[in-house]
Parts: sequence; structure tokens; C-alpha cells
Amino acid sequence: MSKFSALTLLKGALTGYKNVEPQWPDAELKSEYDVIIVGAGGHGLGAAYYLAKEHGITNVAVIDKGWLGGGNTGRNTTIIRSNYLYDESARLYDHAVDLWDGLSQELNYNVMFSQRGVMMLAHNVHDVQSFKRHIHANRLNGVDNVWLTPEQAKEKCPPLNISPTARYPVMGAAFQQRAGTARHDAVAWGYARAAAARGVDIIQNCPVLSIERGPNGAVAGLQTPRGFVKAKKIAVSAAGGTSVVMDTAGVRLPLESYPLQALVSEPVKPIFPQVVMSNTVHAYISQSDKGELVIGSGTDQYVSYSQRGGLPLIEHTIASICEVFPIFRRMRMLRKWGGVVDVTPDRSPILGKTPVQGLYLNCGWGTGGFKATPGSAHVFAHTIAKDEPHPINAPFTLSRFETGRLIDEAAAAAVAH
Amino acid sequence: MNNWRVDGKGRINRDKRVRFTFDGVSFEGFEGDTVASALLANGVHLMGRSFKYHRPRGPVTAGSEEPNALIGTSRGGSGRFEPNTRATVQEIYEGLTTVSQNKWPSLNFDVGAVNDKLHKLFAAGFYYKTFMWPKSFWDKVYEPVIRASAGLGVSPAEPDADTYASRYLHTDLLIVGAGPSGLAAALTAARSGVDVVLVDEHRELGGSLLSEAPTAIDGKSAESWLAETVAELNAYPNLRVMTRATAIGYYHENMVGVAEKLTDHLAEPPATAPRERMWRIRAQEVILAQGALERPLVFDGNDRPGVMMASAAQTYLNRFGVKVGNAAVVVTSHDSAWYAAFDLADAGVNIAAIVDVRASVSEHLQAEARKRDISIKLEHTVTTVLGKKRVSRVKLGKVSEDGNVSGIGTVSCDTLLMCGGWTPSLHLFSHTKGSLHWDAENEVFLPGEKTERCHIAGGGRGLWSQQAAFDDGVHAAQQALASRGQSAPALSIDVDGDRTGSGIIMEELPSNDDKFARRAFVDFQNDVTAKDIRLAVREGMLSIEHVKRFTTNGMATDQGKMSNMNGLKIAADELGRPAPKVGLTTFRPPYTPTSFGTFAGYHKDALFEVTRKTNIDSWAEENGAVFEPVSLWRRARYFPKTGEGMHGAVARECRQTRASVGMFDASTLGKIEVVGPDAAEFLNRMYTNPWSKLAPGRCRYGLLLGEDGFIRDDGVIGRISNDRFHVTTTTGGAARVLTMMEHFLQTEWSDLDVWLTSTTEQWSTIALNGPNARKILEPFMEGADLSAEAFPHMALRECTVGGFEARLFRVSFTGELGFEVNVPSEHGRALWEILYEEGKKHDMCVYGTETMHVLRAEKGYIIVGQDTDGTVTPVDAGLSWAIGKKKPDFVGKRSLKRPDMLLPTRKQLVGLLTEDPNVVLEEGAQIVEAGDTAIPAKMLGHVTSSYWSETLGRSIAMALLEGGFERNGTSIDIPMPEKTHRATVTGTVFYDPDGERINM
Amino acid sequence: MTFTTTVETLPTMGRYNLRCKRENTVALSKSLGFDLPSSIGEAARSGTQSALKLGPDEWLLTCPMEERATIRQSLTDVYPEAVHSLTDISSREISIRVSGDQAEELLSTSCPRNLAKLSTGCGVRTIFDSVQVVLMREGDRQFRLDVWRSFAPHVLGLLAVACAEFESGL
Amino acid sequence: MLLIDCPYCKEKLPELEFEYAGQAHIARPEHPAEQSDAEWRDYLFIRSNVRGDHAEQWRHTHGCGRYFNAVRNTVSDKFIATYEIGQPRPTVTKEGEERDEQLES
Repeated sequence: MSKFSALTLLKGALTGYKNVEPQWPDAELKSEYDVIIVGAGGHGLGAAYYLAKEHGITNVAVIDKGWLGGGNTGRNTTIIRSNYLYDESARLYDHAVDLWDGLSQELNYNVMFSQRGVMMLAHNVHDVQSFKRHIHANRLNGVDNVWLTPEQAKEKCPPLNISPTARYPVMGAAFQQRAGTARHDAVAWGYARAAAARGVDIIQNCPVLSIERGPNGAVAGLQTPRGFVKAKKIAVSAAGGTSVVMDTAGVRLPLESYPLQALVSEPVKPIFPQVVMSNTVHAYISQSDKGELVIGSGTDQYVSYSQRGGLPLIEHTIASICEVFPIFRRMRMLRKWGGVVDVTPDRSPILGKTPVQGLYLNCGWGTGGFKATPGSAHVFAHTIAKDEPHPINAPFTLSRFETGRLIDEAAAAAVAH
Repeated sequence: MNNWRVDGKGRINRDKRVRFTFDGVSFEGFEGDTVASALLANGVHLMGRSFKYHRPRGPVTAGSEEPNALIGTSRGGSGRFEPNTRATVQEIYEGLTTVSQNKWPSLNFDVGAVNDKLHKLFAAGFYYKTFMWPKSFWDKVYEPVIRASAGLGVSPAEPDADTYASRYLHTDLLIVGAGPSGLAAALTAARSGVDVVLVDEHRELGGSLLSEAPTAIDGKSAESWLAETVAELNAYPNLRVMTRATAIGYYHENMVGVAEKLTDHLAEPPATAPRERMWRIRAQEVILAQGALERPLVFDGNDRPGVMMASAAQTYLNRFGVKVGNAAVVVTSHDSAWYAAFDLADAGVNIAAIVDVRASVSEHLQAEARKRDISIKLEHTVTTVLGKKRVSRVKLGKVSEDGNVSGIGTVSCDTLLMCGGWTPSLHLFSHTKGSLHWDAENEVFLPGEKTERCHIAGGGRGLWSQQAAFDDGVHAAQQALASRGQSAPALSIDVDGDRTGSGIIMEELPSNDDKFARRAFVDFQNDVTAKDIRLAVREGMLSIEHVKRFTTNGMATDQGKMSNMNGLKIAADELGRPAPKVGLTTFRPPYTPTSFGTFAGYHKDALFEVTRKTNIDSWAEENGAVFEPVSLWRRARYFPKTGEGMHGAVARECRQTRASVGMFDASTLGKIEVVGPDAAEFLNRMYTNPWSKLAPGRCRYGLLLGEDGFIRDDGVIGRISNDRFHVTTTTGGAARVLTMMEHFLQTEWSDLDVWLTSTTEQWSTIALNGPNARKILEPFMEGADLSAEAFPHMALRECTVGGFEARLFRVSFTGELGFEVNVPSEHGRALWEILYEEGKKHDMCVYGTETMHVLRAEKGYIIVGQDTDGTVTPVDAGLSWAIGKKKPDFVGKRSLKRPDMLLPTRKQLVGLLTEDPNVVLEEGAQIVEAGDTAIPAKMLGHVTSSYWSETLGRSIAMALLEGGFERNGTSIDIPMPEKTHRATVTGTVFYDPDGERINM
Repeated sequence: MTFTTTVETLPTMGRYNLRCKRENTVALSKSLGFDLPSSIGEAARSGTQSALKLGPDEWLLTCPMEERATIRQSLTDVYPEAVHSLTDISSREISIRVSGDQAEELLSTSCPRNLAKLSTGCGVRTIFDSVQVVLMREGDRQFRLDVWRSFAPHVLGLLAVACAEFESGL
Repeated sequence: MLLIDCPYCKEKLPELEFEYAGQAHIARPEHPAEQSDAEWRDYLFIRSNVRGDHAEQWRHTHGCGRYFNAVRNTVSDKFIATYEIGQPRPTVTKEGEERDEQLES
């Protein structure tokens, strides 16, 4: 596979791009693999890439019921940050940020990781206490995150409304400079291309009918419409579809799948550089390299795989954005879409081994999966290759729901009293 | 006013001239014009620049699907500018100012157009392959440059000066689109008496009837038929017509969002009129009569100003009385463009040629063309367009059977009209997740299985002619009524001189030029060419979804209305697969871009979200309180006297309360009345504490866990009588606690005879704390002896205070002698003022939440949500005493036995005293072992509460600390950026450890 | 059309939340002196007192403030044989009356229910914007909203903005 | 916005009056103290999360105030039945309306 560079681009331009080659082949399904990864999103493709690159395991298939990158990888609002409170979470997400930085060069694919900074707004005394708790924990964990006064926040982000008479006044903000955004599709494509180059088969439009187990209870392979495929190890990384797939292996999970909606505005010239989040009013916003305002909201209230989502939530999200940014009220919504996010009871992922020998699980990222992509994929590959978790994902077990050792970031944020 | 108006044509009001500006130049149009039609009437085609290559562009359509003619608009004044408005939709009004976008320094001379010269470098997805070296250049050089070129228009810079509205509407039948099929459906349904709502995005009803040359309908001219029909419809009381109202989204259970524009066409809108209104229309049945959109043809130079959809030219002529050029070439693969050519020819436009790629076209059309002396070029194609800011000539070629094209020279023209067939408008249907099926013969997607009660009529079903549309509209209305069990008589609308037709679909017009050298645009706004799509396919983008994301085809502000089908056809061609195997990207709401304000509706400023205020809040405001938001409530935080800051005010409030008495508005505390024979048993099951033996007239602290064993809420619970409890909750927890109780009661314990009623707002609650608290109350008591003997700590009475019926609790959240008086809410302020007057005799202060926090912290009383988060058990919080040891079960009990809950290393609530008594720790600060300076640090916990204690003359703090109980008396460090503070771990009670003051 | 619909806040009235099991409704009705309605949304009246059925085991009793004690006493008397919950919520809520030709449409600015289906004399608990209300149709063109006290300014604020909008004629 | 048929009010009413309350028919164990950690985990956390017909609880919060059960298809979001708490899940269910989805943006 040829290397992308300005030179090859120029060559292509001069020759009318006559010699372009597919970025990844649409592979045929073989009858047997060392590892099959279910779900060709960023996490699954990334794990395949690291299996090949760091563990020398290349007889790998990544299998997806649709097109690669067609799930949450391509449906999120592309926010990347690691300013999590707990040591476990901070390490996991910060590992990802470390890998994001340099991922374009590593993959020879520009994923446009943009460290424009993430600003999280505090709107009441409780928010201030909670964010400061995060900031101090982050600092002692070596994760950058600083407190901004309302005026400092406004200086960084001029369209912000910091009027003290606002319904939810800005009382300050936590700001992580290393955080930012990346081009979501490019992450899937870059990993796919790099994994395929190392021999990984990418199998699209092939749903998994069931995970089959052998007489000893360990995984035996997958049943698909294209036939049975033997596998020594199976790793499920299927986001909203995880429960359904795992159920076929007899593993029931503490997961629920909710619709999550996001939207973009018509594109405008750059107006603010950061990602701005407000948990209190349930909205977050950034401006894409194309100029669109990218806006996310909370999940709808009921479980669903319909990807439709309701109007009231969108109305509330937009009203919230317009409170924080009153100048955007005359902007227009261009397109709204929905994803399906799988949520655990403590809203932290499950990333590791399962009770079934040879079956590995990466799920439960809720609304936060994209930011973790390289870090999650990296330690997941380690877990699959070594049959034991990497120290970073060791706490994110399935068994924590039995022992009570939850990693509950949301609960730590508690509630206003 | 100019040469481009055609006498006798158009539905504009020629009696009313309207002036507006475009890029600072003043233009004149007529009432009823859009910006585009008025500019075209003034001979202006160049209205914008494209996104990537900054190519000059003019309007290619006359409708809301316009990708090119996007402008900034304003009615002047602050907060009324908006970018990216489609000039083809915006009506002109006196005083409208408009500007072109994405150009510098001017629309005519745009430096950014240099990109067009480099277009070979900027192939699809080029940015994924470069800008990576050297790494440090990305954030410093590449990305800033990429970002600087982003966007089309500029963002508004001031807060919006307008308001927005919303409304719910329920109807039997909603009809979207008032073209022939929508009108026929509306007539049929309205005559049958059902409730009908008819919405259309244009300023008047009629749809394509407004754009086409007159046919005869029911023996009348189309114009008079339409006028009569509109009059008839408007007369039905059971029919509601909305114009300038775009159905933007089709949601669950037949709810359609309709964005209605109310003032953007008015020179002087009424002062209190909203700018736009969001209708949420819930219809029993929906008829989608949105027609079809004409497809552009894909060929070199198809984006030049002057190249336009044939139907758009027809619209400009027949609706606006504007001819879009003097000499036009028509290139088409469908009969419909022939009719456009005839209309323009009849209006005096010189049609230089009709170029049709098909070998055979109906004799009738050819005869009509010959009648008008139009040159007919069958099996011909346009290979390229010459002219930069306006078409000047087109190159024609003859297409042989094998697809080879031989040039036959050029034709001069100022306009090139194109038509590549018609695409049914199924956007709203697609929102419902209705399936689409591929009609291979006509190469269109048609509606398949439905998920909602909707009916598609006319163009949306691929029907193409007025008669077919009318008939289908009638049919759809009959079907809609039938599914409601009603019937409607068939209505027959007869069209004379109907224009029927057919055509074929091309991926690109035939050409011998290199496919990878042509500038044949598919997505005009995003500058996606056919070459880009072919290149994407060759790079392995095998699905249309990948192609779309890789090339950005279909992601412009027209959301693929102009580009999706052509993109699909080209990708399918490159792949050698049929189009449906390549997929179709799903259409997403909104149908057309819709103002944020319209979605937000009334939710703005004070009405953004409820602000709850107590009955006493107004007194606090009048007396200079500083407020803080606490959940939905606003609460008085402190009451500064002149010159006092928060620190001074709080110190004084604390001093006065401890020394004499302080008064506090505790009305926001949640209250739940729990009534019934099983009330005590219910509370036994919900709360950790035992309730059976609590005597009437007494109260007790209650602790509520979630089923996961973590603390959810707390509060004092009083037993009013055997079967009646007065439960209090935290301010923020009130609704959650009641919900949780109802959930258990209704779904698990429906055997219990007990009922719950929220009484939070029934009562105003005034807390009096301090050694003189009794003195304040006593003068106003009727029916209760307040002495320590008769009314001890944790007693309650129903009595009368100050003449108001009251529930009086002797409780304390400060460690001082304390009372909480509950009186019916509307009397809260009156009693407050009575007590305030009395307090003047005793140096009483009023205090707010901040002082409340300090006073309770001095006593080690926790605040759920501050000293606990969702990970703290009763044991962790030092509240083991609140667990009824003999109770077999309560919510959360089992979870407390899980292995992780029993670890001695859990974080436990302790007190902290800093070595330097003047250091007030920051709440949220993290704790490490004394002397530990490593990063990453091993963090042991965090400071939950921290205050200056005026009473103790030093700082105090509480913290959740790993193995905290065992660490009592040891030192820990709190590393802050500027300095590390050392503190000693203590118990949490800093003041009056023996609790004597509470029993005074 | 001239806009004449009005919004007014009513004086405090006596209000009880009454809860009981189905088998006890007969005894309670007897004590009250009129039959508690049996379908959700229906109201029954006797003189100045009324009962609106809000849920399967829930009624809103209303009366003049001064008659509250009468109701309380009669129901307390019957408690031993017909257990129930009677809770005074007179002060919890504020009543708002909307009357005039466009009353129904005015309410439809923030109420998602199909108000045409609410018959005169009937009432339901529902939602107005984000606020829970009890909405009664007092007449063809007259409604009453009972709103928790602290939410009333929000409801009144929305109605005021809506009135201005209707007055603009657009 | 969904329309939900409240089994108590016997009327189809807008979703805004209702609150979702999680999977239905997960009874609280009668004797929690006797539950193993794994059994207690199942009660607390394990959910079917089906793609298809899902039995779930809703509350008509801003209406009659009652909790009730519903069977709803999680692919189409269509309600198949609503019924009172305590009643068994009805056996009459429509065929799952699952079908291949197109990729979306």
C-alpha cells in the first residue's frame, strides 16, 4: 500500500488520479481466524490494528453488519477530552489523548486531531465545587485542566454569554487545553487502512447471527449468513448492538441502549475555537473545520434502537445553546441525526474479559466512546492478545457490578442539593 | 424598470415597488418577488461563490433546494442579521439589505478563487492524506488555514432581537404541500367535513400550478381555477391553511413539525409578533404531497451562472414575470424541459436549441418546437460551458450509439436550461423510517412500506402530469378518510392540454473528454464533482454513505436535494452495480434549514426554564439578599449590609445566630405527606431508620438509600398522628424522592394502604435558630407550650402561630435551639415579617444558605450531594447509627453487604483542621499522604465542605478520606498549585460536641 | 379578529387531595354527601363543593376556604371504616383562569394535549410547557389551571407572551 | 414525540406527560438478605436490552400519576400494549418490525 504524502497527492493530481487504489480491500470471509472482532467502528478496527502491529497477530477479521464506521464512530460530536475525576477513568482517557496526539502520523492518515480545548461551564455553586474537585484530581493525575473565571472564559470564547443575570449564569469553567476534536470518519478509515495493510480482513455487511461455544465452554466461532467461521478468540465491540450479540453467547449484560441525538447548523466562518459543554443545561457545542456548529444533547428517556429520537429533546438542547450563546438564535439547524448508545449502570465502560473463555468485551461507553477510541483499542488489543487486561483497563471489569466496585463519574458529580 | 420583466406574466404585485440592497447597491423589485427573482429581473445572475473553489455562482433553482444563491440578510438594526439565506426563498420588502458571501474582497473579484486553479490538488478527501508533516505544523499552520477558509456566511454577532413562538395543533388530516395533488386532497377532504390542515412553504397555494403556463382545469384557466379553489378552501371552517409554513420533520405517531415564517417578508412587522412559529401538528392521517424535484444534469461547466434548472426558468417566468435570459439553450433527458422551452419561447426568449440526449422524443413535442422555430438536437449533448461569470456559449456534441461524442461546434447563449428528470420528494417519508423501493424502469426511489399513517400523493409517487397529480390527490384523501372509517365522494378535476411526459436518467452527460479532467459538478455548494465521486469509489468507498462522507456530496445546505441522486448514479456507474445496491443516504430532519430560535420557541431569558421562588423570596429581594440557584429554586445566599461582602455578611450572620437568634427561609425543603394505616410500615421499608415506635408528636432524622446502597437523600420526618407523617427531603431531592417512593409503592408494595402527597408548596417554612429562638416565637403562640419540658428537641405540634395554622417542629440544623414553623404558603411572608419585627428586640439576623452551610458544618451535619456523592454509604458518612439494626430489610440494605462496601479502605467522612487556622481549604481539593509529592499522586480523598468558622475563629473542613476513621488524629496533605497545606484528621463535630445547646 | 381572551389569577380556594381504594369510595361519597366521580377526568359537584377524579384512586376536592373544616371533619369521622388520605393542598397551588374566544388556542401554545377533547365540566392533570397543572374546562371558552405556587409565574409569563403574540394578529 | 395509551386514563396521550421507568417484570426479591451477590447484581443491573419487543414500565407522571407496564418495539418505537402493574405480559404481540436499516448520517 502506498504511503500518503503531499508528493503522492501531487503525483495523483498530475496524472489525473488514474492509479489510485482502494484504501482497504473489501475482504472475503475466511473459514478460520485467530481473532474475530465484532463491530467495525473505531474501537474494533483500532483493536485489530494494534493486534497486528503490537502483538503480531494478523489472522484477524473485523466483521460488521453494515459498512465500517457506520455506527457511533460516524455519528458522534467528535469531542475528545480526558478530564475525568477518578484515577481509573483519567488514566484510560488520558492514554487515549496521548495516542490521539500522533495518530495521524502513526496511521499515515490525517485524523485532524485538533487540540482546541474543551471548556466545561459551571452554572451554580454545586458545579463550581464539582469542577474544582475534577481540576484538583486532574492536576495530581498529570491531566491538564484549569479553572477559568467567567471573564477568562469569555476571553477565550467571545460569543459566550456571561451575564450574571442569565437564568444559568456562568460562574466559571474548567478548561482542558489538550482536549478537542478529531475527524470521526477519518479515524475509522485510517485504522481500517492501516489494519488492512497489515493483513487484517475487513468484512462488511455481514451480521453476526450468534457466537458459538465449544464443548469446553470456550468460544468456537461465529455463525453468519455467509456460514460458520471458526475463531480462537472473539472480541465484541459492537456499541448499541452488544447486548444482542452477547446474548447469543449466554452472557447477559448490565447494558441499556438509548437514542442520542446530535445536530449541525449551516456552516459559518470561524466564530469560536473551543468545545463548550454545559452539563447543567445539557448541551455541548463546537465548530467543525467546515464551519458548522456541531451540537449534542443528552439521551432520550427510553431505550430504543430506532435512531429517530424526539423533537422535545432537540428543542430543549437548542434553547440551552441559545441561552449560552444568544447570538446563535438566528443560526439554522441543517441536519439532525441519532445514534444508539449503550449505557452501563455506572456510565463507565466494560473493557476486558468475560466469564466465557476466549470472549472479550468492549462496551458501555455511553455518550463517551469516541474520545477513548485509540486508548480503548490499544488496551483491548492487549487484553485479547495476552488474555489478561492491561493495567489501564483492569478496573473496567464486568464483575464490578457484582462486587459493587463501580466507577461512577456521574454519581461523583452528584446532584444539586 | 429593466429589460427582464415580461409584461402580463407573473403573480407579483406590479402596483407595489419595493427597494432593497444587494452588496450595497440598491435594486427595485415588486411585492411578491424573492431576492433571486428581483435580482434576475435586474439582470443579475452572479449571487454567490462556492464553498471550496470560490467559483462564481448564480441561482440554479427557484426554491428552497437552492445550493448556490446564498446571501446574508438583515432588516437593519441590531440583532437582525442572518447568514446563508436562500435568495430564492427570501421575499423582498422595503428596507431589506442583503450581502453576498464567501468572497474577498468582492463578489466580482474574489481572491479565494485561486483555489479553483489548484483544483487538481484538492480532490476528494485530499486533506486526509496530507498536512501531517511536520507534525507541529498541524495546529500552527495547517489547521488555522483550513479553519480560516471554513464556512459560507458569517455568524450573527449580536443577540437575536426577535422572538419565536410555538403551538400544538391536533387535526384529522394534515396535507403537506399545496400543489395539484395537495389541493385536490384538501378539496376532497374538506368537502367531507373532516378537520384538515394544509401547509405549504410558499407564500401562496398552488405549487407547480403557479409555475407552469396555463392549462385548462375544469374548463377554466389554471389561474382562475386556482383562485376559485383557494377561495373555496379558505371558506371551509374545518380547514386551516398555512402558507410560508415548511413541514420540517415527521416525528413519531404522526406528529409533524411545521416551521411558519411570520414576519421575514414584512417591512414593518407588528411589535409583538414572533418572527417564526413552530407548529407541532398531530394528525390522525397525513398526506405528503410534496411533489418532485428536478435533477440537474452533470457535465463540464454545469455550475456557471446562467445554467439553471429548466423548471426554475419556468417559475421565474410564470410566477415572477422574469425571463432569465434572452438566448437560451435547453439540454435535457426529460420531456418536461421541452415545455419550459416553449413557455420561454412564447415569452420572447430566443431558444437557440433543445439538446436532448435521447434518440426519440414524441412527435407532439417536436412539432411544438418546430412551430416555435426551435432547433431540435436529438442524440446530442452539451460537452462544456464557456463563460465565467455568465454562460456565453455551449459546446455541443453528437452522441453515437456506442456513446462516442463528436463535437459539432458551439452555440452562443446567455442561459442554459437543464433537466435530468425528476426525483420524488420523500424527505419527510424518510424521516418516518418508511422504506423506499427502487423503480428500476424510471430509476427513482418510491415510497415502500410505511411506519406511520401517511399517504403519498402525486410527484412523490413518481407521477408526472397535472391530471395524474389531481387524481392521486383525490385518491390519497379518500384513502386517508377510509382508514378513519369515513368516505369521501370522488372528486373529478379535469385538465385540458395537460403536459404529460417521460424521460431517462443519466449519470453524466456523454462526453469524450477525460472523466477525470471534467469539471462536472454534482454538489454545487460543496464543489463535489463527478470525478470526486469516481475517485472515492476507486479508493474503496463502496457504499454511498462512505462516498458521501469522503466527498461531502449531499452535505451542503440543500442536504443533497440537488446532488444525492446524481451522486448515487455516478457511484453506481463507477462500481458497475445497480443504484439500490450502493444505497441511499437517509434524509434527516429538518427538510430545510430552520432557525434555532424556532426550535427554542418561547424558551428564552426568564422563560428559558422555571425559576422557583418561595413566598418569602420577595422579602429577601427587597432586603438586599444575594441569591444562588439551587436546582430550580433561587435561594437567598446571604444578606449583606452596606459595605459587606459575602465573607463579612456570613461571619456576622453566624455570630448573631449563635449569640442570639437567626431566621432562615427553609421553604424549599421538600415535603411529602405520607398517610394511611401502613404509613409507618412504608417508611420502615423506604428509610434506613425504624419508624414503628416513633410516637405521634415526635420526629426523627431519616436516611434514604438507593437500592444500590448509596445515600440518596435525608431529612426530618415527623409523625403527626398514628397514620400521618410529615416527611421532609432536601431541596433538590424532593421530586426524586417522591418518584422513588411512588415507584416502590405502586410497583412493589401495592398491598400497603398508604398514600403520598407532595406538600412542598403547601407550606412556607421558617427556621429560627439560636438561644433566643424561643423568645421570638413565644409571643405568637396559641395552643402550644414551647418550654423545653413540654416541647423538647425533636417534638412537633399542630398549633397556631401569629394567627396562622401551623405545624411547628423543634429541630435544629445549626446545633442551636431551633424551631421550624410551617404555615400555609401564602402566609409565609406575613409571618416572616411578624417574626422579623419581633426579632429586632433580640438582635436577630436573617441568614441565607451560606450561613446555614457554615453553621451545620460546625456541627458536622452533612449535606447530601455535597458531603456525599452517589458513591457514599451510611457507614462511609458516619451515619451507621441511623440504620435500624433490627429491621429485616429496607431499600438498599442488601447492597451494603456487597464485598466492596465492606472494605476498610473505603472513603469515609472525617473532619479536617488545617495546621494554619487561617487557611480555608478549597472545596474539591484533593488529599494525599503527608509528604507525598509524586505526580501522578495517590489521592486519598477530597475536601467536601470547607468554611471559615467565625464561631471557632478558625477554618474547618470535612472530607471524604480513604480509611478516614482509622486516620483520626493523623496528618494529611492537601497539595494546591501554589502551596501544600497540612491538616489533621478529626471527627466531624467541631462545635458543642456534647450537644448541649440544642436542648436549651 | 380582536383578541379579547383574558388571563386572571383567582383567590385562594379550599383544595384537598383525597386518596382511597375503590371499595371505600361509597363510604366516602356518603360522608361527603355526593358521589365521587368514577372516571378519570370527570367531576362531580354539590353546592359549592366539587370533586375531580385525577387518578384511579385520587380526587381533587375543592370548596370555599371556610368549608374546609366541614369536609375534613366528615371524612375524619369515616376514617376507621374507610381508610383514606386527605391532605390539604389549598395553599400549594394557584388558580389561573383563561377565558375568551381564543382560550383553547391560547393554551395550545404550551399544552400538548388535544384540548378539544376536554369536555366542559371535566378536568385532567397534564403538562403546560414543563409545568404540571390541573386543567379544567369550566365552559366552552373558559379554563382553569391549578399550578403549584412557584411554577405559576412561569405559566403566567408564557401566557402573557402568548397573549401579546395573539394580539399581534400573526 | 410518542403517544402513549394510559391503561388507567384509557386515552392516548402525549409522551411529555409520561416518564420512562425501566424494564418491567423485574420483581424485587422477597428476601434480599438471602440473595447471593450475583443474584442481587442481576436484580439491580442486568437488563434484557432487547432489539424488538420490550416490556417496560412507564409512569403517567403528569396525568393520573400511575405506573403501568408497556410492551414496545425498540426498533420501531411502536407500543404494542399497555397494561396495569401486576398483570402478566400479554402474549399477543405484533411481529417485530425489524428490518435491514439503511446507513444513515
